[in-house]
Parts: sequence; C-alpha cells; structure tokens
Amino acid sequence: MQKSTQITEKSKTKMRYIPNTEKQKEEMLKEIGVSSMGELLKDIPSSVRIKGKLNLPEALSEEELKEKFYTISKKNLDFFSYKPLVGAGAYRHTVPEAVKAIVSREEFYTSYTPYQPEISQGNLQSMFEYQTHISRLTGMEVVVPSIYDGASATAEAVLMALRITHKNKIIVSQLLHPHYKETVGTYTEPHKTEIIQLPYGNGLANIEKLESLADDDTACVVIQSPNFLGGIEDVKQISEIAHKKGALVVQVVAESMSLGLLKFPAEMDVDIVAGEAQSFGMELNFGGPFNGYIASKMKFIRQIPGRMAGETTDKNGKRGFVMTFRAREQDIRREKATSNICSNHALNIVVSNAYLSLMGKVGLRKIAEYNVKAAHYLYDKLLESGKFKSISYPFFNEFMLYAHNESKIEKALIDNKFIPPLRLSTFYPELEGYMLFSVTEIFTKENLDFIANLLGGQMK
Amino acid sequence: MQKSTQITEKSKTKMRYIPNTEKQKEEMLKEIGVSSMGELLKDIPSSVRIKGKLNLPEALSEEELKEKFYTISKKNLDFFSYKPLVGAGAYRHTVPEAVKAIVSREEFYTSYTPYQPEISQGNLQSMFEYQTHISRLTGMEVVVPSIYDGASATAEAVLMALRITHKNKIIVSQLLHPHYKETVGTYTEPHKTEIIQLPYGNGLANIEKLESLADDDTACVVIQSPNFLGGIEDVKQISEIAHKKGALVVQVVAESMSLGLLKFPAEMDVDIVAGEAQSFGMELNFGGPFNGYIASKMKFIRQIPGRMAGETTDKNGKRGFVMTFRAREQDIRREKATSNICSNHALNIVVSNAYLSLMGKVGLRKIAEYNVKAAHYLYDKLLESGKFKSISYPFFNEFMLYAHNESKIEKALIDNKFIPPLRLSTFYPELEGYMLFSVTEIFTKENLDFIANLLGGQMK
Amino acid sequence: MKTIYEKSVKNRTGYSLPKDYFSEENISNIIPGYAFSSKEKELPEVSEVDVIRHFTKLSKLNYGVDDGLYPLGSCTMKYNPKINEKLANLDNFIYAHPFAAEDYVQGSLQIMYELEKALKEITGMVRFTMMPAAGAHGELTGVLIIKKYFEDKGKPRHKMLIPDSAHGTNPASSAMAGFKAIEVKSDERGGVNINELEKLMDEDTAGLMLTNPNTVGLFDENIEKITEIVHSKGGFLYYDGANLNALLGIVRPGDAGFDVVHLNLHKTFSTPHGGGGPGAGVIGVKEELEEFLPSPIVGFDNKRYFFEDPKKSIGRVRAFYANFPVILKAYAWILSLGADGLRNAAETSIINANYVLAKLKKYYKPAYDRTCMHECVLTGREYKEYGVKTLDIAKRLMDYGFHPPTIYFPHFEPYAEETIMIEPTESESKETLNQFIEAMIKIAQEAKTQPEILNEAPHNTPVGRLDEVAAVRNPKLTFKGQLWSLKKLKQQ
Amino acid sequence: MKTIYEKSVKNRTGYSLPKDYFSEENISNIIPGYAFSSKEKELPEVSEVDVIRHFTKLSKLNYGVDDGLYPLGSCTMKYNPKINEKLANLDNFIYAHPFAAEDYVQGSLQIMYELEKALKEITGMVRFTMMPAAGAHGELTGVLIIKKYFEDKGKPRHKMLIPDSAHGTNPASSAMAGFKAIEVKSDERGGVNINELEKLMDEDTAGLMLTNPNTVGLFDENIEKITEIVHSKGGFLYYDGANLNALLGIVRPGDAGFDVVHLNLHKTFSTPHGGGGPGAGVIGVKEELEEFLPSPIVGFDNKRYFFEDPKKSIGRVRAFYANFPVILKAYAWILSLGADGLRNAAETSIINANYVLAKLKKYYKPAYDRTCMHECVLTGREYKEYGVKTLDIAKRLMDYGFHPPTIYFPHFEPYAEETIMIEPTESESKETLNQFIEAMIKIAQEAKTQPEILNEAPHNTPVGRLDEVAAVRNPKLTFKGQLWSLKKLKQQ
Ligand SMILES: Cc1ncc(COP(=O)(O)O)c(C=O)c1O
Ligand SMILES: Cc1ncc(COP(=O)(O)O)c(C=O)c1O
Repeated sequence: MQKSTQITEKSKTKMRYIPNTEKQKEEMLKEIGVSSMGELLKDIPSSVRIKGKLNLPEALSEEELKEKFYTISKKNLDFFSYKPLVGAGAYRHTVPEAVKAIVSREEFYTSYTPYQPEISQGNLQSMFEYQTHISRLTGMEVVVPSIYDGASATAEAVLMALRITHKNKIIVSQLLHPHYKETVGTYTEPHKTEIIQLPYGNGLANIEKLESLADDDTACVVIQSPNFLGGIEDVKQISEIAHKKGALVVQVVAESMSLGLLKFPAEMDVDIVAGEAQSFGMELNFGGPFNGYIASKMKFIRQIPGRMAGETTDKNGKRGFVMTFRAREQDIRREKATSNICSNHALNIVVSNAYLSLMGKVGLRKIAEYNVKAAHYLYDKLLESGKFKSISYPFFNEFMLYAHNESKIEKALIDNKFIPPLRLSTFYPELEGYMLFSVTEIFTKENLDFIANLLGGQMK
Repeated sequence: MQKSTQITEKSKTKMRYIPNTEKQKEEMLKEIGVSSMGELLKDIPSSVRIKGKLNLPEALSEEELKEKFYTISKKNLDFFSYKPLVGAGAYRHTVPEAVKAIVSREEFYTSYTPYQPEISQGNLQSMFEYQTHISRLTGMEVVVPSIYDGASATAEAVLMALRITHKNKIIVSQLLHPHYKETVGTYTEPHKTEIIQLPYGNGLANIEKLESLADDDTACVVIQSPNFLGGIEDVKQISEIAHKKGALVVQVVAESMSLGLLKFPAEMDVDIVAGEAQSFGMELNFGGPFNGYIASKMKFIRQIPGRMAGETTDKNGKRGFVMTFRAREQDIRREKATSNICSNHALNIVVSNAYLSLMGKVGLRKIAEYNVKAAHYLYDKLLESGKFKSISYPFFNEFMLYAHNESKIEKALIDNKFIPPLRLSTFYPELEGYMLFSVTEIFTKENLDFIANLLGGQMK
Repeated sequence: MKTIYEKSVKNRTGYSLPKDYFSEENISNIIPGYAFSSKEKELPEVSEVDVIRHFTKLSKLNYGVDDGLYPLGSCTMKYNPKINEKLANLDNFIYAHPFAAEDYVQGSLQIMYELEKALKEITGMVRFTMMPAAGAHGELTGVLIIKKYFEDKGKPRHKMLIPDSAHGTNPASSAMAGFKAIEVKSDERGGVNINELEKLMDEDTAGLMLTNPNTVGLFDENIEKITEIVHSKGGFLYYDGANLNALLGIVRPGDAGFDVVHLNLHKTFSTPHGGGGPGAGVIGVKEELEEFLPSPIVGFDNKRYFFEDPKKSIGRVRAFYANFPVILKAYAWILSLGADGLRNAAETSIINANYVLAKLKKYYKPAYDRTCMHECVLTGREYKEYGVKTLDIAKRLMDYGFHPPTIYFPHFEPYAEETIMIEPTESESKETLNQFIEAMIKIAQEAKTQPEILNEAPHNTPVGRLDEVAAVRNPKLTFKGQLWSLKKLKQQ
Repeated sequence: MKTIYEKSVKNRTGYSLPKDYFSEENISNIIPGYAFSSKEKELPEVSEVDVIRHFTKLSKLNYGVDDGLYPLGSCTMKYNPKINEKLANLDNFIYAHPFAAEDYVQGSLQIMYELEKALKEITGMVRFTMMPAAGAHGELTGVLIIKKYFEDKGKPRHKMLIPDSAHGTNPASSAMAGFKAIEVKSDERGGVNINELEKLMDEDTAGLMLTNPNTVGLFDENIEKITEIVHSKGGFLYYDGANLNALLGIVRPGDAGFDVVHLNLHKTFSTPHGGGGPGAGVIGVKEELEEFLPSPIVGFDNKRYFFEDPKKSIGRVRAFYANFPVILKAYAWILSLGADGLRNAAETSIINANYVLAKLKKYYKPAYDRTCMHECVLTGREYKEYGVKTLDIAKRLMDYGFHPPTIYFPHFEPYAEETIMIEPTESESKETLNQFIEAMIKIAQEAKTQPEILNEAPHNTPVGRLDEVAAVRNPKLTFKGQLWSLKKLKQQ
C-alpha cells in the first residue's frame, strides 16, 4: 500500500460511473445528520483500516483501458481464424449473431434473479421455454436450467443420487470427462463417498465389468455418452444392470449437440441427466461461463438442486411464470437445502433458448448429422493415409487416433491455423501417443481435405 | 445470367429471414384467389423478365459469410492500432462505448423517420435534445440536426443563401475543404451560380481580398473555420465585410470539436453554420456515414432544408415532440421544397446526442483543449528538430509543415503504426512538399514524443 | 419524460480523458482572442449512468422492426439481420481513414467493388457509384448525370417528366438539378397515361423518372411502350428503385430499358433505417452515362483495387466515398440470399401484399381493384361519412400494437386520395398479417359504431395525439430551461 | 405472451448451415442402433425474425439496472459499464479454447494474473483462485479448503459457526462441505454475540463464516475480538465478500484477520448479474491455505504466464479455469476507478444508504437504529395492523416504476423480521433516491389509508401478482402443447 494521509480528500476524483457530486454528497451527509464521512465509518476500528491508499495502477480513461486490453488480447492467438481440432468438453460450434444481439439487451444482462416475477417475465418465460427444449431433447420431465457447468452439474447429480438412495458408493466411468471426474471427487470428498472406477476398452465403457462392480450399496452409475473419447455408449444396457442392483443411472452429456441425433436418455431408462449446454450457443471463452443442466424424472423433483420456472396464473387468470419448488433452496432451507447454489449461469439460459429456437427441430438434427459426417470423413481420411492407427468404436464428433509423432502434428496444424487435438496422455497415461480429434460444423469439407493432406500426406 | 427454366421452383429454398413456408404461401395464393404465383406477375411483360436466373454466388450460411468478411477485413490495415496523423475532414476521436451500446438498441436502429410521433418519441426527443446541443455550441436558434454530411450541408446552406438573397454569386474560401468545395460546385452547377475563390496566404483566408471581391450581387461568403489547414479564421471580420455588401456569411465547421473551445459562430455574426458532426461520436468508417447539420437564425427558418423536431403537447397537455415546419419538405411541397432530402443520417443524431451528453459542458471543453495542446506540442517538437519548416498561423488541431521528403516520412510512420499526414499537394499544387498533420486526444504525449523523435531525430 | 438538460447537475461527469501531461500553458495564449471562448458551452452535466438510463428510456418510446409489423408503404421495412450489424462493425472497417493509402484499405475497396458487381447483375446496369447517401441524394446525382450528358452533347434539355404518383423526392430532385418538373397523369389502370406521355415527351425533355412497381403498388404494364416513347425522343428513363423489392430476380430494370437506376439499399437490401437513416442511394447507369458518374469509383485489375475517376464526372455530391457500413450490410444480405433467395424475397413480398389486399379490400376500397405487387394501396374514403379520417384509422392501429402504414401517399386525383399504403415485405409471417388484418377489420367496425374512439386515438401510447399546429405557431426548437439564452451568456 | 412453441410453424427455418458436400451416406449406418434416434426432436420451428421479435418482447417484460434503481439488498446492483462488455467480447478472448497451449493464451492468462494481483492488494490476501462460478461456489471452495487444512494436519474439525444473520448459502455451503452448521446469535447492536461466540468456538470448530458489513448493513465493531476468539482456538475466519462494496479502499479483510475471502465479482466489481448469473466467486487465502487451492492457478516468471498446481489442492470445482469474461470485466472496472475511485465508490455507497435510511426511518422502523454501511435494513412491521404485508409494500413499489428491495432477508428474531433491505450502491444519484424515497413514503400513507391497493399490487405490470402456491400444487414445468408427450413420440 502507498502511504498517504488524505484519503478521503483524494476520493473526490470525479468518476463517470458515480453520479453524485462532491457537493451533493456533502448535502446528503448534512441531511443524514452527520458532520462528516468519518462519522459514518465510526464503527470501523482504526486498527483494521487501511493506513495509506491502495497500491493500484492510476485510473485509466476509457480509451487507455481499451488500448490496454486490445494489446493484451493480441498476446492470444487470433483464435477466430484458428479452428480447433480439440474439443474435450469445449466445442466450437457456430453461434448465430442473433443470439448475441438478444443477450446484449440490457433487460437480460443487467437484471438479476427473478425474485419479483411480475417484472421478470422475460427471464422466467425464457427459463420455462428452455426447460421445455431440454425436456424434449432428453425426454425428462423436470429440468433445472442452470447449474454452473457440466462438471458441477454432474457433481450435484451425484449428490442428488446419494440423497435419493441413501447410499454412499458410486461407480464412475473412466471415460467420464477427467475434469468432471475430479469435480465429483471434490464434491463427494466431505461425504467420504466410495468411488469405483468403471474401466474402459475399445473406446467404450466395459459394461461386463459393471455387472461385477455394481452391488446393493451402489447409489448410482455415472456414465458419459458420448464419452470423453467421443464414443457412443449403450446406455440402455448400463441402465438395466444398474437398476437390477437398485442403483440410479446418471448420464452425463458433455456434448449436448449429440442430443440432436441420439435417442432420449429417458428412453434409455436414465434417471438423471447431467449436461453441459455450451454447444447450444456459447462461445468457448477460455472455458467459461458455460452452463450445466440437470434433468430427471418427476418423482425426484424434491431432491433436485437449483432454480426452476413453473407456469401459473395471476389474479386475473392470465398465464405467467414463477420460480417454483423453492422450498429446496438455500435461501429458504439453509443447511438443509438440496444445494448451496444461488446465482447460476442464467444468462446462458437465454443464450441456449435463443439458439435452440433458431436451430429448431430440423436444424439441430442437421447440425448433429453434419458433425457426425464431418468427423467420420476426417477419421476415414486420416486412417487411409496410413499415418495413423486406431481402434474402431462408434463415435459422435470426436475420435482418437494413434499418432506416431504428436509434436510434429501439433506444429503442422498450428502453422496452418488449426488448434491441435488433445494429447490423451494428459489424462490417460496408458494412451500415450493417442490424440483426441474433434470435428464440428465449423469445418468445411475443404478444411478437412486440407488437414487430411497435411497430416496424412506431405508431412513425414 | 444463368439459364434455367424452373425459377419459381428454385426460389423455394428455405431462408431464415423469410418466415412463410412454401405451404403457407400456397395457402395464401389460394386465399388471394389466384392459381399460382405466375398469375400475380401477369402484368409483367415476358419480354422484360429475367430469362434465366441471376448469376450470383451461391447463398452463404451465416458462418461462411462471417469467414468471408473477416478475411476481407484483414486486407485492410489493423486500423485500430494505427493512429492517424491525418484528419482533413475525418477525425479519429475517442468514442465512448456507451454511445455504441445506445445506438445498438433496436428501437433506435430498426425504426424509421418519426412519421408517427406517438410511437417515435425516442427519436423525436433525441432530435430536440441534439438541436439544443448544437444551438448551445453555435449560438444559433434553428438547427437542422441531420443533412448527409458536412459537404452536402455546406452545399445546401449555399442553396439556402441563394434562395434567401435571390442572388446567384458566392465567394468561397480556398481553404474550404476541397471535397466540400467540389460538392458546392456540383450542387450549384445547375443554377449557373458564379463561384469566386477567396485566396489564402499564411494559412488563413486573405481577408483584405474579400473587400474587393464582395459586391452587391454576392449572395454569401463561405468561410471554413478552422479551415482546411486547421487555421482559425477571424470570422467576425469576414462577417463585417460581407454584411456591408448585403451578403450572408456561411461558416463551415468541418471539425466540430473546435466548438468546444471557440466562440459561438452567432457571436461572429455568422448567418448560417454548416457543420460536420463526425467528431461527436462517429467512427471514421472509411468516410461515412458522418452527419451534417445546418444552424441558422430564426428568421431563415422557412428556407432551411431538412427535418427538425419541435416541442408541443398532446391532448392532455403532456409534453411531446413532433417533426415541425414540415411545409418546407419534399413530401409536401414536391418541386417547391427547400430540398429534396428525405432519409438523412438520423441514427447519428442519437450518436452525437449521447456523445455530447456524456462529454457535457466540461468534458467537451477539456477534449478541445487537449487537442490544441497536443497538436501544438507536436508542431513545436517537429519544428525544433529542424527537419521541418513552417509558416506560423493560429490553428486548432491540424497544422501544415513543409517536409523535405514526404515518402520517407510516410514510410517511417506506417512502419511504426501511424497513418501518415495528408500531402497537401493532392489538393493544392502550390503546396508541394507540405503535409497536413492532425492530432487529437487519441495521441498520448508519449506517442507524440515518439513521433517527434522518429521524424525529427533518427530519420535522415 | 425529462430532457437530458433537466437531468443535469453541476459538476457531474460522464467523460474520461487521457492524462494530460502537457505543460500547463494557458490555452488563451495559443488561440487568438477573436476566436477564443472564455467559457465552457452550456451542455448538460450528467454521468454515464444517467446517459445510459436516459437513452434506454427514450428507446422504449420508439417502435422498430424488431418490435413487430412496420408496414410503411414505399419504405420496405424488412428485417435487418444481426450478423450484418456485426460484420459492419469489424475494427478494421470502422477505424479505416478515408485518406489512408489504397494499399491499406484493400478490404474496404473489395467490399465496394464486389457489391457493385452484384448490383450490376441484379439490375442489368453497367456501372455504379456508391456515393449517394440516400434515395433522394441518388436521384439528384442521377438527374445531374442526365443533365450533364445533354450539356456535354451541346444540347442541354430543361424538362423532366414525373408521374403524379411519384414520390415527392422525384420532382424535388429534378428541381434541384435545374429541371422543370412536368407532371404526367396516371390512367385508370394505375399506370402512366400513355397518350399524355406521348404528348409531353419532346426533345427539350431529358427523360422520365419512373417508379416501377409504382407507388400504388402496380407494375406498369406498358413499360415497353413507355421506354420506346422516351427513348424515341432521345430521352432517358430514370428508375426510382424504392420499389425494387418486388422485382428481385424477376425483372432487371436495365433489361426493361432504364438508363439510370437508384437503389435504396436501406429498403430492398435490408440495411436498417436508423430512425430515418443513414441509408444509401447508389446509382447505376448504362454505358453512355458512365463517364459522368461522381468521382471516384472503384476499379480492380485482378490484383489490386483502386479508385478511378470518370472522365466527365459531375463531381462529388458529398465528402467521401460512400456510407460504407450500409454498402457492406447490403452486400452481406445479397450473399446470404443468393439468386434463389432474392427471388424468394420478391415473390413472398408480393404474396404477402396481395394477401392483405384480398382480406381487406372489402373494408377499405383499394385505389385500383387489381392484384398488386409488393404493396397494396387501400383507402379510408368510406369512413369519412362517419367522421373518421384516414389519420384516425392509422392512429388507432397503434392501440392494437402495430406501426401504421403510410397514409395520404400517394396522393393524386381522382384515384389516390385518403390512401393507406401497406407494404408488409417478405419478413412478415402469415400469422402476423392475420393479426394485422383482424385489427384493421375491427377498426373498420369501430369507425362505424364508435368513431370517437378513432378520433381520439391513440390511447395506449406514451403520449396521445400531438398538436402539430401548435408546434409551428409557437416554435420551440431547443430546450431553453430557466437559465439559458445566448445573450445572457455573452453578457456574463 | 405466447411461448416460442406456440409460434412454431411446420418447416419454418431459423438456421443456416454450411454446405454439406459429404457423401450421402446414411447416418444410421454410422450411429449404432441402440443410440440412433430415427426422428428429429420436437423443438419449435421458427424463423430468425420470429426469434428476434420473441426475445425482444420477452426482454421488455424484464427490468434491469439500465432501467432504473434496483436496490436489492445484498446484491449490489450497480451500473455495468458498457466498455467492459465490449472488451470481454474481443475475438481473441471469446474464441480461445481452454485446451490451447499456454503459449497461445498468454493474453487470457495475463488478465487472470493481473486481476489476482489487484485483488490481493484490495483484500490483503496472498493468493486467489478464479475458478468458483459464483459466491456460493466460492463458499464451498473456501470451506473445503479449510476442511482439507485440518485433515492434512491430521486433526479434522467438524463444525462451522454461522451467524443467524448470514446468507442462506453460508450454512448450505458448510453442509455441502460436510460441516455441521452451528448458528451464532446476533446481539442487540446487530453484531455477533461475543459471549455466545466464545462459548461455541472450540477445537472441533473449523471457524466462523462472517459477512462484514453484515446483512443488516452494519460493520461488526467487535471484529478484532471475533478474530481473536476464532484464531485462539485455531479456527479460521471466513469472509463472505458479498458486502465488500462498503469497504473498498477502507478496510482490507486480510488486515482485519480474515483467512479466506470470497468476492462476488458480479456485485462489488460491477460485472452484470445476467438475470441471475454468470458471476464469479473468486477465493483468496492467506499463506497457510495457499497449497489447498483448486488447481490450476496462474503463475508468472516475469516473461511468461503459466498454469501451476497447488501442492495439496482440494481439486477442481468445475471443468475449466474461470468465468473468464467476468474476470476481465472486474479487472477493467478496477483499472477504470483506481485506488481513489474504489474508495469513492465505497464512500458514496455508504452515503447513499444512510441517506435513504435517514429519510425513511420515520416510516419504516429500522432493524437497528444506527447509521449503516452500504445498505440499510428497514422493516414493514408497523403496517401489519393495517393488513399490509411487507410483500405488499414491495409489490406496490413496482407500480411506481422501481425494482423492490430485498424483503424478508435477513430474517432472525427478534430484530430482523419483515425486513426491507435497501442497497442503493454508488451508481444512484440523489435525484433517483429522492424519487424512491417519495414513493416509499406515499406507500406508507397508502398502507394506512388504502391498504387494498397494496394487497392487490402490482397494478401496472405485464402480469399481476402470480400464484406461487398453484405452481407447486399443479406443477407445469414445461410447455406441453396438444401434441407432445414422450410416450406418444416413442410409439410413433
Ligand atoms: C418511391 C420513393 N422514392 C424515393 C424515396 C427517397 O428515398 P430516401 O428517403 O432514401 O431519400 C422514397 C423514400 O421514401 C420513396 O419511397
Ligand atoms: C451475503 C451473501 N453471501 C453469499 C451470496 C451468494 O452469492 P452467489 O449468488 O453469487 O452464489 C449472496 C448472494 O446473494 C449474498 O448476498
């Protein structure tokens, strides 16, 4: 801290975000009935007060600020032009500008939680609509439209399963996104929950092993599909095994775009879906804010965490929406709440609502199909080249390939303005040499031909 | 054009901007009572119809479009980072982001001329407020808040002077912006107006010459101040001379920022101000849209061109605003209107209203002062270096210097991310070797020291 | 609501400035006394918070296309795509200085060049200028080109023919260009009266300014005959492109014999209207007029874009090249639709207008009882007897949540009086049109049964009907406040 | 208004897709039968125009900070600067992939690093994690860190002390972290009851979660005593930073003895609330807790920014590093204010709250009759006898154009019942506060004279008071329409 005696004097700098002038503040102090600012601060023991003044950079004008941040931003890659071949829980899909125009409306982004429904119908109806979208994508009846992200939604879904089953052991697929797995660990750690790993083979969870791992103490089986390698799991079969042992099934959907093409989780007898909606209109933003959701059967509604909207009527019978089943929440139930969650990622509800409305029934399907086609096209091309090896498994828009020389590939790609795929050894030492490719609709066929050529041909 | 027979078939492509589906259109055709689209086109002789189909690039998806335009934009310089030492009628000032947020409200940019005042009070009150701003900057009573730009506003002001005086000869300062001068020429050409050039010397108009040039046939004297060289004219003296001969004085203000610091044109007995408000919140945008304004005395109101707002009341006595003195306009008066202008640059009224409200009384003055200080600082430094020569004249934020080697200077500047000053020989052959420097508040002292060093020191 | 001046508080701040490290030299030593103002100008003093809230409130008193149907006839209030706004705001475009060397603005030049190429294909013209800032500005430019052509030939012409149905800017532009505007009557089918045209067209007449489809929404069936008459006397056919939306991909004005064309990019090509502008009124011409275009125009040698100067240019009509972002947005729109999409837009706009016409003609007698193009012109004549003016009908529509159509334009006798000109554009859905139609029918009933509701309308708007006469009688053109007068300030 | 589903029209299109040049291979050959859905999912079918208008309408049913006073106590609804939105949307930031190599994201890392540096200075803490997505998320992270500390020492503790005035997230977070939440009563001055604290604090107690100023808007005068008590038993003092706005530049929690601090960047640091989020609940700790922070955190070797892993990390609490744009906006705000500006914000917020308190205390009895910090807590108790609930008062405020304050929180006996918690923030001007005060006084009068107006309020809002009980009794959580049910779909 800088030493200075005259702080209150100095704080008289004019600031465009603070309307009241010094003169007004003095008038107000008088009307309050105190002689000085100091009198209002009298409860603060001088021992805990700042002696000097904070040691921060001098205030910047707006233009100085802009120059500073532009300059910093240029220390990043020109990411718009670098299409990522990496996904792994963060997917670059196209985001219609209409979505951005919508969430730039101050009424959406400068408001807060709809505590007062009469002047928050915009947010509330949007929550309700989005709950409907997710319900129609998953087949589930109850949808919590915003948990921070897919990882925390997964952790919350596990806690929910523990509460429902009153058991304290869970089986987690090794192909659950490693960050999600870690988050589940963090959240369950205080409860000393036993976590059993469900091993994998051939790009999918080893379902046979599940038979032997699941027992009557198992609260739930957590299975991600498409899994971290992009593999499409036979969730129904997993549900059958789990349910036989009285365990719930939590399906994690880290790439929600897959819901455009794959069966309803409900149809697979899943009990709780924990999803990440980033693909529905959110930019990558270096990893956040994304938006998690939890969807489940009606019978679990009182154990679900987080805020939901429900339809009701006003005194004249006019339809309106409110936050509902609030008795689960921390502001009412405190330590007995289903979760501590308060602020969530609400603005991204509007984002995904707008996104899914624009894409609609047909569009979402077509994009999902494009993703599948494009990913398989690249996969086939790369294998054809003979430079890569693979095991074969059904996948959505991500796949792994064994690459002889990861760093060469990375260099070739970055030199040609593509962000390289993920080295799987980062998370799976046994997958040394394997890379996880992600291909979405931002890649044209021309792009993929170029990449296939680059990695499969020229490069030695 | 491409040949094709089945156009109407092909036009059935789905398009996200066109809601009605093919099925709906067919239903509507039925309800209209025609058997086909063709029947609605029956008035169009086949001889004038397109035979094939337009030869245009295939429709792009939004993402393809975005990639295309991003790519094209990168063929421009990274202009944000290149501060321009050139102004010459187009000034880079700082634009608060609040201004941009405001004009991004759909209610402003997707509406049209406030023909229906009851649902256009936003635009109308904004016009009224901006008229007030300009009135308080110029001292004039009547303000037309939007003519396309400063050049066309100047031309319209001249036509206005011709109508008021019923004379057909004008005296135009040679230091009127050359583009404005040319525009005045284009607009007056059909009227065979005699245009006399008022010569210059020492960076200012030659006022003595005016005495001899002005006569009883002179409709007006058109004087720009600050002039094209940045020089601050003694407008009052010009007014005296002009008025003695019964001529009006049109003051052109191409750099309206100067109004933050200079006397009211009204105080200089100017009759009509023709201004360019670009400096009040508009980005350069490669030269447009900017926004012209005309301000004059009350007695000329019936000869003024363009749209104005006025205060009135509704039936309950509530204050409201309407477009007023409409009987001057083309939609009512047709060939007898004071101008043909219809759409103008209305959105920029909101821009400048927001800008001037933010800057306010003190801010605008301070910016103007900063401009003066910064420009004179660079001027002094460059002269000190001995590498430049100049004649001395009072200037605002632009000045000319004689440079020994223009192309070396240009290269040094561009290599260091500055857009070089204008070569004055472009417009004034007699000023071969002179360059016109512009310095605004986007230049820090550090920038100017760097430039002074670069051009005055190292460079040989 | 209060004006921004009424929110001003002494010493309140809405700005931020770069640090001023220059010497404390007194500015009054730099600026000559004849020009130096010793006082600040009396602008308001408000904070950024105040400004944002003020303008947010103001915005909510407005109605835009994003709020719903905006069927202003002749204005083509179509949807303004959001992506186009984004692209027009890319940094490399918005910060481009117009005096930067050509090599540094190749991107901007490419956009201008490529839009021109597309417009040439769409209209059948040979060369375009992007300079005019609006339709009327384009008209002036266009007729000046025609004028100069004749002067250049040594045979100046002095008259310009203009149908009675023309927009006011047509005669006004002609007059500004020094032509005598001669009115041509419409015939009973709504087109140009051919006989009269034949009589009026002579060798002192520079040409005819025609809107087609015209302002009653009808395609002039006699277009070939018209062309022939005008051309036979050496005149030019000027195309007012305000209504091109109906013809996209169906007719190219160039093919139909037009020699000069202006396009309102802010109408047909979807760029937003901005509360009254900026738009763009680009002008396309045939070969023989090319050399008269305003200077400069953009050329391309297959490697590099550059400016070039038409040989006998009429000169500039503004300071710089174009309303660049408008140019860009129009091009983005064309690329997003492609040939099929353009035709789809035209056809859908025609279907939409005819649908409204078909549903409403029983209630509001059309100016001409024919199918129409992209807009239909109804009239409110029948309700006069109930003491209801067309204006009342328009005002009442606001209570139903719609922006009213254009009214009292076009106006010419005996066909087009008390007109209601409805242009729904292709952006409107059948459902929206149905709601509008329903409202119009209700209003027709109200006109007969409760005319005073209409006379007093609107009822649900931020202000009621405003007194325009008082505004002229007692002009208040600026906010005065208690304190401000120029004289007082000077005395201080 | 209609839901987007009620606007759906079969085959209507709102999307555009890249050209699909891949072979026409049947997707069902690629995707295994156990997972392949043969049908599209039943989302709505609407155009871009429909969507823009739908959401524009929805937006107008909301109330935001840009619309006016939003005095929600404990939420710090301050102005959200527009420039910060712009900067957070720079392309190089928004398209940055979290798995891009460190060398490619030096800019993003620099922002995180520099914000941390500034926050360390502002709070007096030693190290921060940017990971928590909100305040509650930060709390969980913070208490998990404390928990792990004790476990690591081999002496796990099981209880956490929480004042009765604490926000609901405090006990909820403690419970999630496996602590037993023990309530500490407030004393008659509004602070922590020191005697009780002394009794409750023991060596199985991990610490105390304290909000200071607390939720009745009072600075706990006994802070030094509290610190001493908690520290003397080896416990940690957790700082709930929701109310830091009052202390910017005046007190650093670290100096006041706090060991763990969470900051709500969406409150104190001006990042917008987004209708309920995203915000950020960053956590700062003292030295001894540093090694337990979630992994990774950002380091800098004076040349290059990099991620590093705290040695004994509690592990991740989410997938990636931070809500990056929130981080950026908070930093931009700090840089725009500087040290003096921060202090100015704090002082002005305190003056504003006291001004409201002084003007309203006659009408609404304060929970504690003292001057307050940045928010004041009044009560609506006196109007109960007229049949008016605090809820009625809040609802009536909407009719006067204001967002109501927080009500019924804090809630603890006997001091804080029927509470009205008003936090004006430094963004509000005296004029706005006066308008609010006037409305509150009018409502106080109405409560006595026309209580039914309040009971029935609001009257001028898009919907009237909504039946929350019915929403639970007959839950409608999704739009059903006539056609949709999962079972039906499966059968098709
Ligand atoms: C038929 C017609 N011509 C010309 C114009 C003038 O266009 P602008 O307003 O762009 O100057 C209009 C504008 O409404 C019009 O409708
Ligand atoms: C005192 C206090 N603590 C914690 C929180 C929780 O913060 P968040 O909503 O960001 O999770 C709040 C939020 O309102 C609060 O007021």
